[in-house]
Amino acid sequence: MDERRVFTLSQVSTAIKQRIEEATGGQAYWIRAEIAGLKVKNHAYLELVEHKGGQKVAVMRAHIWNSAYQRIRSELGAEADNILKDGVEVLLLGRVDFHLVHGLSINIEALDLAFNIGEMERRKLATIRALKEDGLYNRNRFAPMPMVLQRIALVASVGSAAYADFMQHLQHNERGYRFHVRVFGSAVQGDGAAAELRAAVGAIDPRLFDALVLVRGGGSKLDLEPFNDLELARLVAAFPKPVLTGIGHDVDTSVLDLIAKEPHKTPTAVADFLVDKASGFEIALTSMLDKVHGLVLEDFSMRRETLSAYAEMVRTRPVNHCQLQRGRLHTATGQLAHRVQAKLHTEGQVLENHRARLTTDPLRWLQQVKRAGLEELSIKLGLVANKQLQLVALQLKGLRETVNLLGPQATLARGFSITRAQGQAITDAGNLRPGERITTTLAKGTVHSTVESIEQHG
Amino acid sequence: MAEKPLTYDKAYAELEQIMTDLQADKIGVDELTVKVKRAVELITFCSQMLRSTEDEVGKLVKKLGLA
Amino acid sequence: MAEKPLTYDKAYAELEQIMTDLQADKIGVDELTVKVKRAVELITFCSQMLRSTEDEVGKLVKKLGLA
Amino acid sequence: MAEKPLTYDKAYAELEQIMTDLQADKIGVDELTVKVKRAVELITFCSQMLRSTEDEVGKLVKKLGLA
Amino acid sequence: MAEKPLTYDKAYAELEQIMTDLQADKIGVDELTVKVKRAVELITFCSQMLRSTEDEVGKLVKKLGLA
Amino acid sequence: MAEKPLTYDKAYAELEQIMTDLQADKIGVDELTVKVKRAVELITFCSQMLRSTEDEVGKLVKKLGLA
Amino acid sequence: MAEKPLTYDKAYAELEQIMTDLQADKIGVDELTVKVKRAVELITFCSQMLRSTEDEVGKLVKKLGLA
Repeated sequence: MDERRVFTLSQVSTAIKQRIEEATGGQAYWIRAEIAGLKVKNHAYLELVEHKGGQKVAVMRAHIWNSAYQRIRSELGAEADNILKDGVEVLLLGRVDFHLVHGLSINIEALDLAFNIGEMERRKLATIRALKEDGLYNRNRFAPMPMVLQRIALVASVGSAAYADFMQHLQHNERGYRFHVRVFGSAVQGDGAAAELRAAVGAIDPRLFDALVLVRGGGSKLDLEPFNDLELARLVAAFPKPVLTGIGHDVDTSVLDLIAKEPHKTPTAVADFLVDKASGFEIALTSMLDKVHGLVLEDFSMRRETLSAYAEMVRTRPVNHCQLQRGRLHTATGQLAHRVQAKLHTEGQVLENHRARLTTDPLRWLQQVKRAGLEELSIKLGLVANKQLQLVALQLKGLRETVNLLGPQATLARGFSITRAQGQAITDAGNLRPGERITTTLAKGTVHSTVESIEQHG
Repeated sequence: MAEKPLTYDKAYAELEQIMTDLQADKIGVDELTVKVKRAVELITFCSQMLRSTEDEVGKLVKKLGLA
Repeated sequence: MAEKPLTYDKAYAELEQIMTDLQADKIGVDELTVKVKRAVELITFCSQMLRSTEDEVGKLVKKLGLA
Repeated sequence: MAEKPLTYDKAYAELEQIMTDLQADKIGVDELTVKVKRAVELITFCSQMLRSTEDEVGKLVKKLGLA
Repeated sequence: MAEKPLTYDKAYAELEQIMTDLQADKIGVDELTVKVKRAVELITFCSQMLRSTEDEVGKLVKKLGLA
Repeated sequence: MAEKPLTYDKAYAELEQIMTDLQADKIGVDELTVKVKRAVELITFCSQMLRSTEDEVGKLVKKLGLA
Repeated sequence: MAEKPLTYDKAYAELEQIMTDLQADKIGVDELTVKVKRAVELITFCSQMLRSTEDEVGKLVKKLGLA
């Protein structure tokens, strides 16, 4: 057991301290950890914890010396209380400090505010993403906006300045509008605010109200945290009436501001909006009436113009019409005389024509047709009579020649002769006796002889 | 020459009869002579009638020219 | 000259008939003189009728000129 | 001149008929004088009718000028 | 002047008919005076109608000025 | 003036019809007086209606100004 | 006109309709007064509603007869 080397506790502690100092070289490290068990008595003492899957995987004591604490608080400003509290994860600059008496502890020298804000933004974005995935992100923006929002469900911290400002502005508006406000009280910051807000919104019957108004007084950036709450945001986005926010932060906007139908900076602004809306409505109505009146007047003046144009027409048209008719009558009168005269003139000419023909035609007819015919007949009569007479003369002449030819004289001339006895022409010799006296007639002269002998022929 | 109221037409008719007889060789020489004589008489009568008619017609027609 | 109520038209018709007969060799010499005489009469009648008609018409027409 | 109620139109129609007949030689010489006489009467009648009508119409129309 | 209920339009139509007939020579000389007389009557009637209408309309229209 | 329940619109419609007829010279002289009389009545009626309506509307609108 | 619960939006829509009708010349003069009266009523109603407390609203609606 003698080989056994025994160290005093301080030797060991000193050796560990030396080893740690050798390892760290007195250097400060950025460490990410959650604050727990924070106590501030002059200096601040706390534990840093790391969770993983709900289990603590590392714990270490830490402290902030008073001077550093004061500096850090002033650096965090309004956010100091939001960050320097249990359960907040922070990014800290610290040195590992091993105290022989107090043991291992992290000496926190600075906190990175941007880390916390960034974290909040990250959570905010996650909430937005979740709302979008649910289809809720734009839901309230599509809620129909009535022309007047008079019945108001107000979610606010009763007694807060924000509440008072809102009520004051709303109820004492210049134009005397009445708003019917029902308050649903709720804490609006700090732990549990989100839950209270959820409960308040959940209690509202949307059918009874025109709008849901959420107001909060001013606060730090991280005070907005409850208004980024996913569950609250879901309720608000799904609210069927318009949601108006006056959550009061100059620079940043909460998730509720993003999904609300009407985000305003301050409660006062919300109140003004409501009053302005009512007033705008009333003005719109009045101006509409003015327009209606104007249109009526315009319409009437047009009608008056038409009526007076009609009156003018009534004044002039009939007169013109009568004048036109008078002109036509005048023309007719002229035409009447003219046409009658023309007619009489034509008749007169026809008569004149007949008269002229009558003075010439019958005489001409008598002379040319009748007298000429008669004369022609006269001539013809002479001709025809003469012709007849000549024909008869010819006939007579022919007869005379024939008689001459047929008469005995012609036969005698050819040498024949006629023998007569006792005045009788003898054609048969047998009728004669010798010695008888006969006469023979020749063409020229007569012979007296006595018959000597007779010879019978045939 | 003409007996009582011998007219041209009667004369001419007789003449024509004689001519027919003559042409029919039925007539003996003695009769023939008589007939011929009559025919000549008739022809002469007719001739004279014709001439006087011509004269008369001529006068009538001439009168017309003055009408 | 004209017998009872001889008119121009009757006279003219008779005249035309005579002319037709004359031209048709139907008339014996004895009738010829008679017909020609009648024709002359008729022509003369018609002529006078024409003249008197002309005169009368002329007078009537003259009156027209003054009407 | 005109018999009973002779009108211009009747008179004119008769006149035209006469003129047409005259031109168509439908009127014999015997009728001629009568027809011409009638025609002269008719023309005279028509002429007077025209004149009196003119006068009357003239008066009527003159009256209008003052109407 | 007019018989029973003569109106301007009827009168004018009748007048126009007369004028048309006149131009178309549809009116004989006998009718002429009667027609012209009627036309004059009609024109006179129409003229008076026009005058009285003008007067009446004038009075009515004067009333308008005060409306 | 108007008979039973004459309204502006009825009156105006009637007036327009008369005016259209007037402008188209569809109204004869006979009707003219009657139509003009009616037109004058209608114009007067419409004018008065316009004025009284205007007054009434004016009062109503003024009343609101104080509301 | 409006059914049971007259709302601001309905009132406004009705008023707009009246405007549109007026602008479209759809309203005769007779209807016009009625419409304008209605417009005044609507505005009066809205004005009073805007200024009345929750308790008064029911009474007001009843009173105005617009419900």
